[in-house]
Amino acid sequence: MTDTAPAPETTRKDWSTDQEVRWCPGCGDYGILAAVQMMLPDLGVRRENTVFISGIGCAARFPYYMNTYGMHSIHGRAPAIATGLALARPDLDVWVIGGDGDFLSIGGNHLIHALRRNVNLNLLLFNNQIYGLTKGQYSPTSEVGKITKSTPFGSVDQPFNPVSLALGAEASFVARTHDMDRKHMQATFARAHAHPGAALVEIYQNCNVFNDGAFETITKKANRDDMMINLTHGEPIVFGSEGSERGVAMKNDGSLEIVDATGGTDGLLVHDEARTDPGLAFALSRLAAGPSEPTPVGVFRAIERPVYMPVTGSSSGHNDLASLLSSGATWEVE
Amino acid sequence: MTDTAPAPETTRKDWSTDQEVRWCPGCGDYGILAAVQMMLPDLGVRRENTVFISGIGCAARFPYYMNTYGMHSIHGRAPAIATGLALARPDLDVWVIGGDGDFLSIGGNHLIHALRRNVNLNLLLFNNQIYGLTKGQYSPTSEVGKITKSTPFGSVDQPFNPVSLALGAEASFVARTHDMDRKHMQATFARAHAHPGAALVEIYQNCNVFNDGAFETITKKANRDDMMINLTHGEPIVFGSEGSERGVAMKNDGSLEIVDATGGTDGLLVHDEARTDPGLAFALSRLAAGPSEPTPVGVFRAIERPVYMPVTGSSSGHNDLASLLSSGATWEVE
Amino acid sequence: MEPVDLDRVIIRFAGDSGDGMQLTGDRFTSASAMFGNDLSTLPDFPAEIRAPAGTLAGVSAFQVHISAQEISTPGDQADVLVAMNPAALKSDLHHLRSGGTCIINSDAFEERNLEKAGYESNPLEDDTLADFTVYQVPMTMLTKESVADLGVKPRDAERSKNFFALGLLSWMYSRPAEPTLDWIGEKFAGKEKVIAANVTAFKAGHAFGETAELFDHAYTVKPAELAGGTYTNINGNTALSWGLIAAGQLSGLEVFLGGYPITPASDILHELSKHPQLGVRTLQAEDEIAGVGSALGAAFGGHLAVTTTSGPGVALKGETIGLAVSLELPLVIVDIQRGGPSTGLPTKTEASDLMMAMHGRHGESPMPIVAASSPSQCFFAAIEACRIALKYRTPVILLSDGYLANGSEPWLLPDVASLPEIEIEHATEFNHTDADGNPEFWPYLRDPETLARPWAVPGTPGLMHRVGGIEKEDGTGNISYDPANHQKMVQIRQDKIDGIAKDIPPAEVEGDADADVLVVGWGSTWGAITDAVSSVRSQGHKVARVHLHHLNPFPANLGEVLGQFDRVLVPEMNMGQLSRMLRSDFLVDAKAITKVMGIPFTSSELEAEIKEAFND
Amino acid sequence: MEPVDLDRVIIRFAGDSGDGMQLTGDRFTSASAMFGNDLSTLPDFPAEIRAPAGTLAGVSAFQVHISAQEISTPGDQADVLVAMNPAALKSDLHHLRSGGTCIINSDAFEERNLEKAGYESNPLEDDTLADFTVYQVPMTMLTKESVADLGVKPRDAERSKNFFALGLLSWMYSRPAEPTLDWIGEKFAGKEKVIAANVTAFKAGHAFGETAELFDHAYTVKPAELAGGTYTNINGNTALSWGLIAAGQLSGLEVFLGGYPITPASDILHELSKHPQLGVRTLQAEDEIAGVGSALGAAFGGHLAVTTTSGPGVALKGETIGLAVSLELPLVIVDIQRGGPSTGLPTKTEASDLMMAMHGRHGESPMPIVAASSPSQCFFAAIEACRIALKYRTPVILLSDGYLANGSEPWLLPDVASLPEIEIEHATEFNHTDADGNPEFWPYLRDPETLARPWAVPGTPGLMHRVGGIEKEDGTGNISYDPANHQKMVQIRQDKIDGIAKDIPPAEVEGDADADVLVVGWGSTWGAITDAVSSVRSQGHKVARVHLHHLNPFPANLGEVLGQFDRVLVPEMNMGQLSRMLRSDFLVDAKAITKVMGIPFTSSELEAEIKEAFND
Ligand SMILES: Cc1ncc(C[n+]2csc(CCOP(=O)(O)OP(=O)(O)O)c2C)c(N)n1
Ligand SMILES: Cc1ncc(C[n+]2csc(CCOP(=O)(O)OP(=O)(O)O)c2C)c(N)n1
Ligand code: SF4
Ligand code: SF4
Ligand SMILES: [Mg+2]
Ligand SMILES: [Mg+2]
Repeated sequence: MTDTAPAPETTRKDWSTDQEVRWCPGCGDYGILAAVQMMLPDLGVRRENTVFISGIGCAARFPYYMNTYGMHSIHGRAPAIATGLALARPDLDVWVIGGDGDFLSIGGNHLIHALRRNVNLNLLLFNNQIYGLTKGQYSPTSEVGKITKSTPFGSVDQPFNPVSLALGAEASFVARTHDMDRKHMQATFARAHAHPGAALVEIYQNCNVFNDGAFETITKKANRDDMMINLTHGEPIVFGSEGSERGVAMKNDGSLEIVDATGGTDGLLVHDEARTDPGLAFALSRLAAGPSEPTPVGVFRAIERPVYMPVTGSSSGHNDLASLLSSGATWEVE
Repeated sequence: MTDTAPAPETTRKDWSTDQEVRWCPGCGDYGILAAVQMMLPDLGVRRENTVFISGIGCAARFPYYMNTYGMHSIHGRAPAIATGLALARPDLDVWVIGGDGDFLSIGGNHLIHALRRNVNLNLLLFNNQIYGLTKGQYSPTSEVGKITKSTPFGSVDQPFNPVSLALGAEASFVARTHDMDRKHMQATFARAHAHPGAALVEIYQNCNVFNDGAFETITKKANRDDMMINLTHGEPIVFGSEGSERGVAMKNDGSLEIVDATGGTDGLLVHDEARTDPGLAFALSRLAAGPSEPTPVGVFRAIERPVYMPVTGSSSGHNDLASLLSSGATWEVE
Repeated sequence: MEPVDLDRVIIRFAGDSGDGMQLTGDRFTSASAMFGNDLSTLPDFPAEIRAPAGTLAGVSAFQVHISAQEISTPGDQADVLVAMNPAALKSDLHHLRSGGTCIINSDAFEERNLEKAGYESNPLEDDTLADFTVYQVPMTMLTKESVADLGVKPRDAERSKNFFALGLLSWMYSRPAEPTLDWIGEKFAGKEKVIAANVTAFKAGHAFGETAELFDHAYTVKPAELAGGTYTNINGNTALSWGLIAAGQLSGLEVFLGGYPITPASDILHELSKHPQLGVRTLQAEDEIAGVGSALGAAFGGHLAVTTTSGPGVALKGETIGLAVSLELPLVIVDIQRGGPSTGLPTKTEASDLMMAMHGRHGESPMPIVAASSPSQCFFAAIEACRIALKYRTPVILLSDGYLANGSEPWLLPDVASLPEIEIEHATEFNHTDADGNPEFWPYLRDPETLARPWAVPGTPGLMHRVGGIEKEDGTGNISYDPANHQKMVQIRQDKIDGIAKDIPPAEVEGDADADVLVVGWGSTWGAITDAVSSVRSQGHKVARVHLHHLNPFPANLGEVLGQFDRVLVPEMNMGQLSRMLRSDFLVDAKAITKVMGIPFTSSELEAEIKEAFND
Repeated sequence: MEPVDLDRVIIRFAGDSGDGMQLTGDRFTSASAMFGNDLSTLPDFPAEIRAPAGTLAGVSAFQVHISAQEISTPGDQADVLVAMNPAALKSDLHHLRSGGTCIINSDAFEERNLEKAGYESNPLEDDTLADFTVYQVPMTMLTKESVADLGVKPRDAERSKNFFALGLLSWMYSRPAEPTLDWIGEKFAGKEKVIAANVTAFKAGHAFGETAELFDHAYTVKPAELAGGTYTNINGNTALSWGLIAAGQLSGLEVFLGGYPITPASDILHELSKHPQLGVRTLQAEDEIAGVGSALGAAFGGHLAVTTTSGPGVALKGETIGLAVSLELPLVIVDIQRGGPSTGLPTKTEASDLMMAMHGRHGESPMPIVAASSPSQCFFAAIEACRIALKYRTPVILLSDGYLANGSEPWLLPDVASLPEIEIEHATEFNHTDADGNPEFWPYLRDPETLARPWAVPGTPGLMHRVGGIEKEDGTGNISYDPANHQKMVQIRQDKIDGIAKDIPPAEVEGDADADVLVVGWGSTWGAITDAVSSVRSQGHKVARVHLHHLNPFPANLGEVLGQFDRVLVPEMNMGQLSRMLRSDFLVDAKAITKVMGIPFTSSELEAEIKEAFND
């Protein structure tokens, strides 16, 4: 159905609509939008073969700004709707956009099933650890003790770690990035796009109105090198403001710790995003309890496994309607 | 509200209703029912303080057979309903019963949120890897390639590993047992009951009508010792028909493997269900890809973390209705 | 002795779930179909997968009505009851007409079974069966004996007793044996012992009828005079599945079914899953919301999208259906109704979801409703639902019910070439010019006739656009909070659905145009109403009837039709849902005749109710 | 100069979302309330959290009607429009009556802002405002000047301009200054600079009015003659929240709210979350289904269980509500209606969920519906919904809407001691004797009067029992597939709900008993109907009106009442949902007056429609 000739050259502008962008000034969503619009021209894909599907929330406004096909659906259901589209139309690039409420609260089940099935979707989770659109209730990723309109005495429940949850749900591709680093976002989104099957990218996103500075400890320019652990496949895991003075090592019991790496990378953990067993990626996801400690970003896991597709043909069965209708026992009346 | 005096002595009969049990003859559910009814007298709890809540499915018939309070609700929603009950009435013992479809397909979101929040519930997942009540469609735990009424050409999607999923969802207690070993079930259920917070027990359950023998490779008496790895807190992990000729060890890269242990337990992994970080439990959950390889059973993880309770009192705010009504700006009209 | 000729007979097979009664009934039906009778069937399963053997909860029954005339129901009461055990007798005896024949497997009437069935004394020995002609046949024993030489284990031997019963009934009603014998061979191919045992048991039953001096004579029911052509015996769920596939073929679209198993709708998912080579894709979704959601996604992608479920599933899909209303995308929601509320009576029939189909969403979200009226009519109802959805770009609810789903009747196969094409075009061109004279695409610029918006699917160059559930500006489809635009869009969506009335057949009055009483029906009551009305008319009363296949909008002439009659009766398997709609739309004093028992109306019940109206 | 005395005035504050218009309106309202006026307010937020500054999408407005008489609406058109920027003027000018006063922050009318608002020429310079009295005030500049000495940064200084506007309007309408000054001190406690800036700006605005020769004179609106007592200004969501808390206190039950945030209902969750010490527990659930599910669990546990949401949420809760119908447990479902279908107009009002409240579930699942009619009446409507739920052990739907939710009015605080207790007893005793003479508990043995079943909660010794969604045997509650039992239970559930008609006040006709036209209303149309009817009557026409707070069942005398009038008009913020119910229930030709624009009826619209009826 779609044109498979090489895509024409495009620029960011080609991927932008004329709709006024309606996020609060200063919202992290702007940076993510820019990153997506700037990355897509590099992928050599066609706008008409690209679809953005979202739920409801601030993040979910995203499709309106993309000059592609798009659907702003209902709260939580985007992964399910996108699943149907991706199964019906494997020729399309389907992106799914949602906030932490959209993907992890009301939409949690659709998300984990899309990951388990390995439907060919690129899922971008805008995690601002808050409900933005409904004006500031806590979300399933809000830290314990969060005081919001719906938790005036502080929340008491443990948040999800989206990377851990995705790995527990058999995700074949899981990554994390943040709204302050356009390059990193672009690279990460491009990886997600290249991955066959379901690719979940958690994006730390600042909501400057209802949860300002939630990720500042790690995303602020000055803190970044010390607080972000870039995962690079096949490389020892190092970080630090001087480049590599700290690293991640595995203890005897299999758990991970941050160690001094000024002496070199010997004994450091070498990242292997392609390891079949998700144990390593899971361990990495537990390294930081929240975005206030040194936190891994990049691709945690990227393995190949069969992409979910409904059966579209078989040698058995009936090939035309007439033979179907007469496939049971039939008899003739003169 | 409930009586807290010591519970009177009871027997299995006290916990049984007069309702005819309506599972297929030979169904694994019978064994689970017996185990529960035989365990409860040992717990020293009262029947009137005990509630069983289920969804819909064969497994979900369970409450009708328990002489306690009970609710046979609707498909997938039992964890949500039970959450409300447990929050309203922390004085009760609330058990939640569901099949793999009930808990992991339609009810997946409620389950992971109950685990994340750590609501005080005992959740028994009757995993028969099939939809029993609706007569044999595949479920989210069915193995790849499963031929059922709804997958006549074989299923193509990867199943959930319920233990991995629960760990990814921050579960504080996760265990596994099976319908062929009443003692093991009783011990495991009792542990779940003793755990404060959400306790998930996966029970391998045979559906002899639609998925007979799904767990036979590991649960058959003759195979059991070779195929089941009993997890015991603080002990090296060993198993085998001769008692301990095989064991589980950790490789350099943190992944687990099954090794020869005839030489002793040195170098074997010592099980630590209480480790704060869920990495070890997760690794154990990946040891077997399905119930056809040596499979860990017992308690994977049991850690203490705050049990979710809504705020029930505070020093601030209004203590009576009249003061609430006049808490805004008021004025008098003569 | 010559067999005695009958015009019609209703036979009910009842036994334990493990006794294979559905299969027995099915085979008897098939043989009768082949023989040329008109017929209608009604399976009656227990709610449990396998309730304990011998209990009332475990009784499984199958009723079949065979006739030398055209018939439309499986019959009110059985002429013959075959009872394989005490529980079957106890639970199903009330289905046997007074004076009817009861054929009993006497071997099963031993103490434990009697007790399980709750009999305090043996009904074969007291006056329980005084009103009936009773034949006690030691079927278990005779079956075992017959197969003794085959080396079949006694346990397995006993399993063949349903074939003994089938053989006996086949003799009694002069059914041809070959179709059944052939079928046994095919079905159990490779299991030679089983084939031998079943064939032997069947023949033994046949022979027993012929030789035992128990029965005076056999009967025949002549072939019916049916229109010429090829027939197949079909149940509603299969017909509905095939209708969906046919709609895909007729529209040239691929079919996408997103569904979640639920009784009594699951078989549609099963059937469609078998036919990828006919352009069908199925997804067993994680729940009903994902079922309809994935279908909506496929609709956006240009497929003929369907979701199949029963009442509890529709109750879950409301929000997503509302989105489909707002997006104006084609989508067919199939509701195989069952007993409610809540889990209700999941294996039983009811037609109590009509109001939900009309109103089960927030806001003003009108939607067409199509209802099927007989098992084979499900095929055409499915095509019609798809046609409306595709042509008007709207979700459509298709209502069937548990009775239609599992009931069967002979179906004269339509000539596939004669089925009308469903013309559907995906948009490929710009449809508007902007202020600067540049061509552009407006996703909500409508066809002035149908008010349908263009369906531009992803992959189409140039027509990129965004849709969403927030109110849209007329034409452009951009988000609009303008009050007047909202009023306009609400009105347009209503007008679009109302306008479908021009595109559906007018309500057709059958019976006496000058009647005092009009019976208005919908759904599976068609058969019972047909019988009841013809019976009342044959008794000299003037009665007319209208059967509705379109419930929203109603046929354009319905108001006028209703106005022509003094009394309007509305038999419904609910508490009066259609009558409520007729009353509010047309201010006619429509009287509901209600039945909410998990079982269909019998013709005689309706006959009595209609006659009552003449006495009022 | 003496202020001129007015009977009433309607003021509309409009500005950018960042300009603090809600706060300004709120303070003006409070001061007026303190002063003793009757009043009614209508906030009008943008859909976006913070749309780009200066755009039309970002305009936030607040309308307040203050009066020396009793009033019932925020007024049709404003007498005064305060426009803080061009976008506000552009989007809200149509709310100003011809001849009205327009007070403009002229500093904001520079090129960029004009462009953002889509003005091609400056409306202050062309004839856009020809029909109005215009005051151009350089508010930004004056505010900055006034606070210059305080050492406030220019940016922050500018933020105080809404207090300048408030000061100016306070002078114009002779509002007391103290409540506002006190409030500033409290609100910004600890931020001394902010307090100083706001106070200074307020005073500057006040002084500007007094000294600038711009304004001829100020006005007063005298206090209204209201019943004596303590008043507070309350919006519907707060009143509803307090009503739920009150019902908990009156019944002696703890309140459990399971909900999921959604506009415009979230504030109820927020409010209830603040009051654990009043026996309220709240759970922000993972979705709406878990919201109602958890509430149902709490109801089983003996709590007063509530779930709060808007239309999309109710559409999701249908299946669980159906379970509650089957379990016969008390449960209050609060639907704060908003514009639909689908996401619709989430921040706008509508009353289009009535049909869903009636029918949004599968099967026959009747449920009581209570509807609130004014912001303060939400308090009593909530208590009434809880009373019915608790007494009859049934889920109840309580309908409010976006207009009631956010609109406010003065409320004469009820004497808490005089609120009637809600008597409720949990079962503690056996209620039946088995065949052997042993006492036992039957969970479905009903109170013969109310048909309510006993509510035995876990923890009660001896009364252990199981409930479920499968059809139950009358009395024992055991699973039953018996056809006759199902019919009986369906009938009982219907009778129970219908019987509530005996327990609610009869419909009260206000106005002319011998009128030709009866106006039947429900919900938030109460105010506009009140005004319109009284206006039409004052013009010499005979009109009567009935306002329904109970929509299922209807008051017992409603049919009789409707029968007394020739014409029945039903104004509704939907396409005619109540009128549909009246037509089918009573076969009266009720005519809907519909408005689906996301905004309430104005009295003058209704007045015109009612007068129209006299011309027909
Ligand atoms: C069915 C339904 N429930 C609730 C809502 C209200 N709602 C809209 S967005 C939202 C959550 C927003 O949070 P998130 O998904 O994190 O997105 P963000 O606004 O933070 O980007 C909620 C609760 C809705 N629109 N529909
Ligand atoms: C809302 C809803 N959807 C679907 C169904 C039909 N249904 C009943 S049980 C079931 C699944 C049963 O599988 P499982 O949960 O694994 O339980 P099992 O029968 O295997 O014990 C389904 C799909 C239903 N009752 N309600
Ligand atoms: S509320 Fe927060 S997330 Fe939403 S647009 Fe504003 S800053 Fe962004
Ligand atoms: S169908 Fe399977 S799970 Fe259900 S009762 Fe029968 S054997 Fe057990
Ligand atoms: Mg968020
Ligand atoms: Mg199962």
